[in-house]
Amino acid sequence: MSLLFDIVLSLIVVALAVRVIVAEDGFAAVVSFAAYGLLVALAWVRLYAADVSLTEVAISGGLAGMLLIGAASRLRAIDARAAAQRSGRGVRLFAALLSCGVAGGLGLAVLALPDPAPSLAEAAVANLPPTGVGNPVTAVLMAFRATDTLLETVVVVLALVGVWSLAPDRLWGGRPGAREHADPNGPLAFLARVLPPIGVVVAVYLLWAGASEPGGAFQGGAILAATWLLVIMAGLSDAPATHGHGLRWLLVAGPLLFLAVGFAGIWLADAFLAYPTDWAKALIVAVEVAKLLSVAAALGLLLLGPPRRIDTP
Amino acid sequence: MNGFLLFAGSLVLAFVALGLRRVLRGPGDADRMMAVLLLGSGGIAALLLQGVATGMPGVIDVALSLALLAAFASIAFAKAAERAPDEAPGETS
Amino acid sequence: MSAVEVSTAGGTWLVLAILLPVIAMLLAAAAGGRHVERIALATVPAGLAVAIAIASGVVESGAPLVYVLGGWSPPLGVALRADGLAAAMMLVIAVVVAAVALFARADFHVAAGAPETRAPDAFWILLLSIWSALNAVFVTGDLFTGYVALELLTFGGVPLVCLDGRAETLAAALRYLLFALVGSVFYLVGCALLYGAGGTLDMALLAARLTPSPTVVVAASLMTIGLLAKTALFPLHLWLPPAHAGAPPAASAVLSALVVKGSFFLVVRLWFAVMPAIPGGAAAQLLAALGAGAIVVGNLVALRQERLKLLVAYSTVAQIGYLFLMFPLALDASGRLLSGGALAGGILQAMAHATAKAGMFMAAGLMYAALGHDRITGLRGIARAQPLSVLTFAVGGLALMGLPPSGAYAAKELLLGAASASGQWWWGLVLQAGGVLTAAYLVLVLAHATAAPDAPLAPRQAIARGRELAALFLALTSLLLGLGGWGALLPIPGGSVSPGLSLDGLMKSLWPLLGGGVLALLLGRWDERLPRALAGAGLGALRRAALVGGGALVQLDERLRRWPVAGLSLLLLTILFGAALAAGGSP
Amino acid sequence: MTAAEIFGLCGAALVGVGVYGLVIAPEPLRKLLAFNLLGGGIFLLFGAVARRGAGAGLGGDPVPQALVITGLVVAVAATALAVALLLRLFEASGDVSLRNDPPPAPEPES
Amino acid sequence: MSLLADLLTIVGVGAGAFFFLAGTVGLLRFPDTLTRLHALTKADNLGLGLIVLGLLPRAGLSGGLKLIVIWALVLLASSSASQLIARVAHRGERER
Repeated sequence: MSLLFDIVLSLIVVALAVRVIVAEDGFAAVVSFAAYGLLVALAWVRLYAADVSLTEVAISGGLAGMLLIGAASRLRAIDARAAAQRSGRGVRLFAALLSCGVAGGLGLAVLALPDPAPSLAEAAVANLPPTGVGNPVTAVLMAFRATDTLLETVVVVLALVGVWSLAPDRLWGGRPGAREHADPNGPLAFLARVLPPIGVVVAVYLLWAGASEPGGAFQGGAILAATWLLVIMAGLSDAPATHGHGLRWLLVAGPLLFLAVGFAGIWLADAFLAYPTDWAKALIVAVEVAKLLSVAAALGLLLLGPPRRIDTP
Repeated sequence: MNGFLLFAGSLVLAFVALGLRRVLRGPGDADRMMAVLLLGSGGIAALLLQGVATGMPGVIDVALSLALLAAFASIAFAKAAERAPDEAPGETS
Repeated sequence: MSAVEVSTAGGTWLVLAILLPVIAMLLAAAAGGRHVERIALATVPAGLAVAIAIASGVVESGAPLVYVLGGWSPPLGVALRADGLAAAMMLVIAVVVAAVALFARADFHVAAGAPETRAPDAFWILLLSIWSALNAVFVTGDLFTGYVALELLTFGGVPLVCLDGRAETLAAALRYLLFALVGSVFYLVGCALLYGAGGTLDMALLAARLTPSPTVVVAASLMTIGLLAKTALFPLHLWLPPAHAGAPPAASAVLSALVVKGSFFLVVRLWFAVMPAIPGGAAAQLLAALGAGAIVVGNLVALRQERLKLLVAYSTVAQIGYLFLMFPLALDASGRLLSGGALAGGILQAMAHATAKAGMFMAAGLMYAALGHDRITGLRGIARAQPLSVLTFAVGGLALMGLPPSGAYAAKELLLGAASASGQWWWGLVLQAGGVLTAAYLVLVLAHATAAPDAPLAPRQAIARGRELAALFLALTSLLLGLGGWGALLPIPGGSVSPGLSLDGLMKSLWPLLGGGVLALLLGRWDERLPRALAGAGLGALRRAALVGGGALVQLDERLRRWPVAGLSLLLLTILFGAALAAGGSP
Repeated sequence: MTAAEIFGLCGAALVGVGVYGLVIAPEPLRKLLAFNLLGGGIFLLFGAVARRGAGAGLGGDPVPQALVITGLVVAVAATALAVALLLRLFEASGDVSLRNDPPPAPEPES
Repeated sequence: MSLLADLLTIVGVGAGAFFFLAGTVGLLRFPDTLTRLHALTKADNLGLGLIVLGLLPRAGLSGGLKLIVIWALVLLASSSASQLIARVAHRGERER
């Protein structure tokens, strides 16, 4: 029964993916992609990866969906022109053949994976106690492979610097996005008043739950970012000016605190990014809180794009 | 009973997946967005049924996040649609 | 499970090598304004010191430095390891970053009291992030950490391409980003499969655990091709020429000298450290064949360019090809290390290119700044106006060509030795031809630059002497690199390579200049006088024939650089590599 | 057949669809979607590997699951950078075609 | 008691699934955008509500609370989203 469910789900996912590529209409492609993301989140649940499913929903479904839908509407004008440059039938056929070859090879590789599968599940569970957290995925992210997570938060900040650097010179330091003129009585403003408190509660809940159950700073941060964007889109609050010092320190606070805790570990626990056993959970939660705020700010600003206007005094 | 819940979840998912044909047909962008809206609630229903049936931790939280973010795609769509006509290329270059 | 790995003395330097630039970058991003440049410049000597400390640590202990992050040893945790290869690369990268920083001060300086501006802010932050990412690539012992570092490198490199915001550079940056992203995810697939096969992503543990299987073959071919796409090895170089030629000079130097070395180094790690048990004989030949293609097409197309920066960019395409000649020379048919000398030669080549090419891009940028253009046929008189820049270009070119005692000379000797030892004379031939081809564009540029101007040249802009010296310093470093010996860090048979500073050696290496001169005459762009002179000497037909051939190559290059064609090449190569690896597996 | 195999094959198929789109789609935004499909397929491969490694009372190996979370964040950052670049290019030139090579970086007017 | 709870689950979940079917049929069959939108939001709100109702007896106290919050959120989201979509559709028709 459940295998049938998995097979049907996989087929729908692949069919949607094909449609994303072959749809004539660019907007239909983006919408199909959003639907695809939703179903992939279900697939993650079926793979016993609720943490990943949460991330997929929050980041890919929520943020990337908003981003791509916005971009598709703005690029509509040139869509038809670009589509006219479609490759010839021969090229497409050849490409399809090669893609099938690559996919086939990968399929073969999946089926040829060794049995019994090597796994670090036991090692992760065995080493869980000194980290003080109960969720093994959080332990991997914050302790066993904390370096990756640290570098990843830096990647997000760097991507934001990259996006900002696309602004024309005279707009550097200005506010991103268009100024929103929203109808204060419209449905959007209503949502933007009701949802944020709930969004904040859910984000904090996910962060708190992340220590023992699925959840964590990235998932919470993405939800916080989405909530913030809602308030901005409804015109209830303007996007921040990107030269603000408070904003910039907020952006780097998460990675900097992470680094500070990491270096403190050299003295307190004999290794960079090691936690003293008694303090492990408290430190991890503290870093997660700072990361939540930084990630939320960075993701929100990434979606808002480069600065587009300067305040005229 | 759990088997029934899982079955019902599959059924709901299959129904709303059929609705995705609207994405293909359109005709308007609004029709396409609706199909995703329906898929969103259907997905939430399927997740709830899964979560209660299997008791896997976190599944209900996934549904909760999904419910919170369900409206966001539509909001982005509406915003983009109201902005699209008055923005021309070359504006800020 | 293997024995628990422990950190060695001095391992903390490895953490600093990665994180010092990260801390600086975060502080700079937060502080903004004038502080950005100051923080970056303060980080340079510190980072240089860390690189020296690591190199001396490796030399002293005679073994890799190891740091186990968080005390969690692999397979669960991540270990940093710096062997001689990593230490040597880090040293050279630090030197290049230092010179680029000195050079870039003029372009990206924020005066006291001036408001914060876009390009300087972005440039220094991106430079720091690239430095950190490269060090992470060099010292990581973990494939996935390598992936995150590669992405850091990409996100640092792409905005550099379009720092000046013109539409053409934006398009170049977008192509670069999309192609680089494809490269990263191909690498990531391999990570997933190797974890499935070996239960860890630690390079050393994987090397012990992996056995030839379809999973490993597919993973290896996808990862290799993904990294090749990021390195821009021919024919996957569609993004490189416009991206490297369009960026500001300091950025071009960083992109060309540094950024492509990151993915190259991961290929080296993958083939030499992760898959020693995977028979890659045929695949290694294929890699080197692509390299040979890069050398021929890159160099000859470089000769046909109208603009100096594009010429230098195409010469990078060719130089990337050289880096891949070492694979069949260093590996035996069963995929194990056959010749440490060839491996050392490949790494030395990368170091030589990093220094020389950064210097050449900076020199080209200075000529551009003085002339207001960089048309090669319009370079007359620049040697008189800016002798140091032209000298830098010449020294860099000679160093790349393999004049003793340059790093490229040492690399060539090592590779030639390995080629004759393993009886693969054809790669020796390619190496020799490469020297001639490199000489050709050098002669072309120098002939134009040293020609007497029709009217005295009035530079549009005074060039600070310090900038010229920074560029010259890098070119000279490349030229003198062979004196370093390097036996303490690189696996050179006999301990060190002779610098080749005999009259005989010098004479021998001047032959390519002659051949290059002929090629430049036949294929280069000249104003009207030369073709007429050639026709007078009865060589007009020869030049016409050469031009037809050159034109065909330019056409070929243009075709290959179109998106669908490059994409198809990517897929085709993936399948070919898979087939070659699979064929190697079944005796 | 197991769930891990099914979703692993699904991931492989998504990779195939993604690379096809990347090669063929003329619109850059579509290429970006294709890149995301490709990435999604790879993450599912990780998921399949994780599910195969279930043990110690866990439904899946937590290490590859954590890697996917890292990968998803990196992918969304990449997507945001690409979209920003795309929109900026659109504003600057009114066209975003990447099919033919633009004449590389002509000189700015002097 | 448990029989009663099971019965509630079966009826609630079954009816909920039916309403999802109805919503899909409406989305595919109804003639124009606005009627489709109406049919759809009614059906999926009701469908999800009935499923939540059916699951309540099996979810425990805090779980049940979460279920109700989820339903409320979906109600809120879908009503606002459908209003927004309706505006776009309306404007699109005027322009045509």
